[in-house]
Amino acid sequence: MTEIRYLRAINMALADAMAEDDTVVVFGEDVSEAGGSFGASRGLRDRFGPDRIFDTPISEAAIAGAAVGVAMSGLRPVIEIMFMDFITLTMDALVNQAAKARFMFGGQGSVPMVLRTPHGAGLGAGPQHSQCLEAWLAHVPGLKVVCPSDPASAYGLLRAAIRDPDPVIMVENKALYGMKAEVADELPVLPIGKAAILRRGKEVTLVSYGASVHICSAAAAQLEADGISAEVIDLRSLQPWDEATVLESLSSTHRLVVVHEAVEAFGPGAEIAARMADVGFDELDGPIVRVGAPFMPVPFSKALEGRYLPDAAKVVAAVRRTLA
Amino acid sequence: MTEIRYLRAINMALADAMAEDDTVVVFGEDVSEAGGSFGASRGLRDRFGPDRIFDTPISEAAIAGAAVGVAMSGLRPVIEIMFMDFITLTMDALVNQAAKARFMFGGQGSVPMVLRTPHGAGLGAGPQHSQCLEAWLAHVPGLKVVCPSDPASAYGLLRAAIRDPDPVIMVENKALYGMKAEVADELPVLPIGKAAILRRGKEVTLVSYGASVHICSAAAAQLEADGISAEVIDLRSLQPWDEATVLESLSSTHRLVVVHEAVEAFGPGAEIAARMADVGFDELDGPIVRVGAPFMPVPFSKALEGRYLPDAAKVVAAVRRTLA
Amino acid sequence: MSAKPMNTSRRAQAGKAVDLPALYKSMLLIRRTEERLATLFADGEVPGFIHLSIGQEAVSAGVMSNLTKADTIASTHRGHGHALAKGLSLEGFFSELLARREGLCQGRGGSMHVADMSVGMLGANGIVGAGLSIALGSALAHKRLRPGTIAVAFFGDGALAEGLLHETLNMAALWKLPLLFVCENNGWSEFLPSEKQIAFTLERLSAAYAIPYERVDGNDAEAVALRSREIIEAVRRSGPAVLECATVRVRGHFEGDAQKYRDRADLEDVAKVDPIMRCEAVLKKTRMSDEALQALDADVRSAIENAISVARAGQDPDFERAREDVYTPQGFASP
Amino acid sequence: MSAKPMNTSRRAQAGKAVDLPALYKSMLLIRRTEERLATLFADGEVPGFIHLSIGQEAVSAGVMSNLTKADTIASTHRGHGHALAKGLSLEGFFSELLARREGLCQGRGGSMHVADMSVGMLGANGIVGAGLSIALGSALAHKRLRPGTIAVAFFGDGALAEGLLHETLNMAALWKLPLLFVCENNGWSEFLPSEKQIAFTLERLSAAYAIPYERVDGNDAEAVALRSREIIEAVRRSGPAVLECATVRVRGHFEGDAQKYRDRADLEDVAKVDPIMRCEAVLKKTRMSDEALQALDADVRSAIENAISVARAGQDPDFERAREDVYTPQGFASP
Ligand SMILES: Cc1ncc(C[n+]2csc(CCOP(=O)(O)OP(=O)(O)O)c2C)c(N)n1
Ligand SMILES: Cc1ncc(C[n+]2csc(CCOP(=O)(O)OP(=O)(O)O)c2C)c(N)n1
Ligand SMILES: [Mg+2]
Ligand SMILES: [Mg+2]
Repeated sequence: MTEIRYLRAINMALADAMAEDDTVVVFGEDVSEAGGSFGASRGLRDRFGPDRIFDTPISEAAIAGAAVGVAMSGLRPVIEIMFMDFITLTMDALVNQAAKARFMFGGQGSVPMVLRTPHGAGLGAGPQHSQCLEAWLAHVPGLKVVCPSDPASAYGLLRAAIRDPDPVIMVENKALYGMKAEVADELPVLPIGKAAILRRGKEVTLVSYGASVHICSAAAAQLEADGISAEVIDLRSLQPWDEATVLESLSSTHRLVVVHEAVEAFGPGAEIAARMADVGFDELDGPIVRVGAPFMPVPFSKALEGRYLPDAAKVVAAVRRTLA
Repeated sequence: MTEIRYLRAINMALADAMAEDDTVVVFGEDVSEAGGSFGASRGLRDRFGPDRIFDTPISEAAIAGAAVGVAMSGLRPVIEIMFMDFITLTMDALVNQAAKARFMFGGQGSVPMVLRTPHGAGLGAGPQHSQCLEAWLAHVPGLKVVCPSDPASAYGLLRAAIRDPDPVIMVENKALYGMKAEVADELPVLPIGKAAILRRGKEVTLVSYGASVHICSAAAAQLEADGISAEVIDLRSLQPWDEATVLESLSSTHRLVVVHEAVEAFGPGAEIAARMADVGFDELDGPIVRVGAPFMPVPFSKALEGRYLPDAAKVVAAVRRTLA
Repeated sequence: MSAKPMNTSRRAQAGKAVDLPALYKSMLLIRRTEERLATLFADGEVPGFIHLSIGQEAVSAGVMSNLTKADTIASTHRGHGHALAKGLSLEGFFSELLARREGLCQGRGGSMHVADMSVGMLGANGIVGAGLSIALGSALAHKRLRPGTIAVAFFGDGALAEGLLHETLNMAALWKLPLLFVCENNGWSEFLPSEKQIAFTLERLSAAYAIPYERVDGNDAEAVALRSREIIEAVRRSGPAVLECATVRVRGHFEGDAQKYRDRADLEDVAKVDPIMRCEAVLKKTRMSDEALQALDADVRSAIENAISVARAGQDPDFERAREDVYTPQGFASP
Repeated sequence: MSAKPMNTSRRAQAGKAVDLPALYKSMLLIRRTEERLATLFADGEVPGFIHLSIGQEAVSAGVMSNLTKADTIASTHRGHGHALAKGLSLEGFFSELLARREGLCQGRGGSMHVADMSVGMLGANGIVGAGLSIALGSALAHKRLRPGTIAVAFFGDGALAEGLLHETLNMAALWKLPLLFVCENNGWSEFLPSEKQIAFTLERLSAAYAIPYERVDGNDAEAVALRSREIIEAVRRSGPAVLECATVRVRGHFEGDAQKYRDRADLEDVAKVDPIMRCEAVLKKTRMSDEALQALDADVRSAIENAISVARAGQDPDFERAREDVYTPQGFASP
């Protein structure tokens, strides 16, 4: 066992993928000489050279569009979009090109590209540098979306994303970059679409992904002190998401709370709740409660941001509501 | 009463809004000389002149971005994006600029812009000219989204959208453009956020919007023949949507089916279902069933497209499932 | 071949003569295919909407005469000519446009999405300008994996207004990518002359990035073939170039467009610059007999009719198969 | 004023002398404000991240000296200078950066979103390039509603790579909009010199659209003021223009950036071109006494300290109010 940070796990995954497969190339703004604006690709240029990892101009639309062409022509690009807020500029390449190419060309090939991007608030970065927009991508047939919650899953999912033959978006909560955790010496590649049960519990299932997983764990600990036993599921992947695991858990707890940092309305949790209100309806003994961001842009002020973000108290309140 | 087509209702709304308020300007690709690629703005150039309605280059990002600046500087722009699939190119202007301006500038002003765009399949237009992407926009605090189902609501909602001080996206199902209906001689402006109950029923509530409303009505007629009484709600607005009306209906029918043409997974119906699985949980006597497009790009072949699209049979099956 | 002395000298420069009969045949295949598509469309056999490139065949034939299979192209909504000249199977093509399971895209894409990765045709595209960055990426991959191979981005004069053009020109120049930008300037962008939309010239725009630029008569197949040959050789060696082909859109923006917005005179003039008639005149003067030309036409027509028969005999695509094929079957790479 | 003969002759052309003391004061206000922000940031009083424009003040002061309140500007992530020179209230500004309810944006936007519609400042912007099309739209509205009024789009050299630049240059040229493009070329785009990102020159790019282009020493406030005066007059009359201001980013990309990627020599040179020191030298030579200069500095400093005190005394924003203010209170226009 060794202790590593989330950001370091991403760095290792990139390095290991590049070492394993020399068709893997990395590009984006400031990823090469500077090693990434958050430092995810530090050292890779020295090790793999500027042909394998290179800096681009500030041209997000063309970066993503180029990744599609690169992937169609024999390389496996990993691109970085500096803040998830900027995927607004890449939507055409992702949605109309990458996501549809395999299907609309009759299965002639695929687009093995990865787009990494950080989401999430908490740093006072304001309305255009904090958004969680993964619901958009999960709604698009042809894309896969993963969102790791800790160093081991960051490593394992990024490796899987790079090996995957289809376009994968990996969303990283920037508040997690500094998170440290003990990990195995040999980190496994993790399957896309498989959730992890972080904590067993009997009375309520807490489903979340990314940074919100830790909020759920904290809430579960608080609830335990009050004699309420909560199961915590880390989805890890949003598209596809692990419906079977959630349903199985619901079948034993009969209560469901879905938690994420994205805006609640029309957010990713709506799908999970809606699915369980259908296929899991007979198991439900209480309302499905969602905890997500309120319907407002991410505010700059810490005082507002603190109220804006989901936290353990909100999750506890949601649990109490569904148990009431 | 007169009979008009959906497209003509839009044309009338544009004309009446331009006549009422000379700060209303219309721009977009082929909207002026050609009168719109579907003909929505026919005749407006002759009547209002090229200063009020003008053609733009194929520059969707700048069209939407310009609309934000235009709206901040005293005019009320109505822009057209030729197919909803192309809003991929306008997302930054919509999401990071228009939607947030009022909030992030501390309520100093607002961005009274309207974006009109057609969605929907059925014309064999293929994967990049048929998508229903309204779920993305409904997830964005600061935007409003309307989606009229008939000539009267097309007129009434577009008038409301143009008068609205905040950015509104009006999504028009292109399969409806030719639809004719009797309307009042004086067409009213309709409130954004208010649903219409199209048919009263007792055993199940069918919620939808846009073209799918007609599928629900057809399904309700079929169900009636089988002795099942369905209530049909036309949401008209997706953001905000009329939660109170849906909840009230659910409180009398106790069963809910949500129908739309957008992809089911992470689609707009997920929010409606999720909300009702929370605030309406105690009213539910059966699973909430959604009928939406399957998780695949819109296929070109009519044989595939026919299977792809929601239809009355699927709605009937969904109703039977929730009543089972 | 050509009566024009300029071309003769250029041909001399380029070293090798242009295979004019081959160009002619390539153009004829596109023309006859699209003429048939027009009738099939009118008869309701082709669903969706289609954009014909009648009148613009010389660009496809000329440019593609200098590409190999390894070279890639990214095309547009008006992509039939690009596709056929790049070597797509005619049966696969018609089967696709008739929405058959046997189509190149299994009936899922149609006219606006015909593609054949095996011949380097990365797809027609329904999004104006989108092919530019796909070609950019393809050129990037070529540079790393297959030096000497190039990518070609086709785009219309309307697409000149898209921001992606600027981004890709900049990146292509910055990285000296083997990327040829081919603008098919037919003067129209849907229903509006593009001069009402474009305030710059592509020549001056290219100059900004110091990307070599050439303009060629896009209705002269031989000229396109010759000029693009030199340019493509340079692109293979040293980086991007822009080729602007002046051409003419004969039919409406899409089939069914009555072109009421267009001067009758403009439309009548069109016949005069027809690339196929021009080429035929040269061929007649120099080497091909009327019989040979007729035989060629007959060949082309029968290949097309054959392809149409095959397409008509094809089946509707299978829904479940389509639904499963959104992702690569093997799915994720599990550990 | 300036020792440079070129400027003298230009001043003569322009007809009216530049108010150098006013320019100086405007620059000093920006400089001292940002110096204080740097310490406040280091002390943890300013949340989020901030991008300082120290070294670039002459651009803001010079351009804004020729604008009226009705003229609008769209700014960037590095927008403090633009904001202050355009006339934002200092108290409102500091209150915003300290995330107070009393801030110009009620503490919801912060450094990257300072705005004041009442003085035509349409907002700093966190999205590189986004201000370009907002300014385009504003210019369009001016042309219809307020002839003679202009919009100015500020953008950095890194933003040159965004496609939006091309789209807005084209539309501005096409419609002859009263839009001035001001590129603040500080040589850097985050941690990479922009010459590694930009393969073109803005001069040649502007030429493509036939948009008048001028380059000016962006660290010479008088030169910026004089050149932009003429240009702005032309923009008011006849349409878009591009002004490129060569300048220097003294501090890191954001506060906290140690600039390890940057040559020490480069950083040391910076002092030599400091716009404020240059302006001060001229002022000293011509008309202002040391005492007057010191008094000015003291004034500016005390205004800033006062604004900081006000900001510090401010309150946290109210959450419920913020949440309600996503939409305009009156809501939809009901019938
Ligand atoms: C991004 C985008 N915007 C608009 C359209 C609609 N559209 C299709 S073709 C076309 C005109 C294109 O003109 P040009 O590039 O000159 O090609 P041409 O049709 O002349 O071959 C437009 C506006 C589109 N398909 N994609
Ligand atoms: C669309 C977008 N892409 C990337 C970024 C991240 N970013 C912020 S500033 C910057 C560099 C901008 O350089 P330049 O335009 O020269 O402005 P300067 O910082 O030099 O003032 C980058 C890449 C962003 N904010 N928006
Ligand atoms: Mg054209
Ligand atoms: Mg810069």
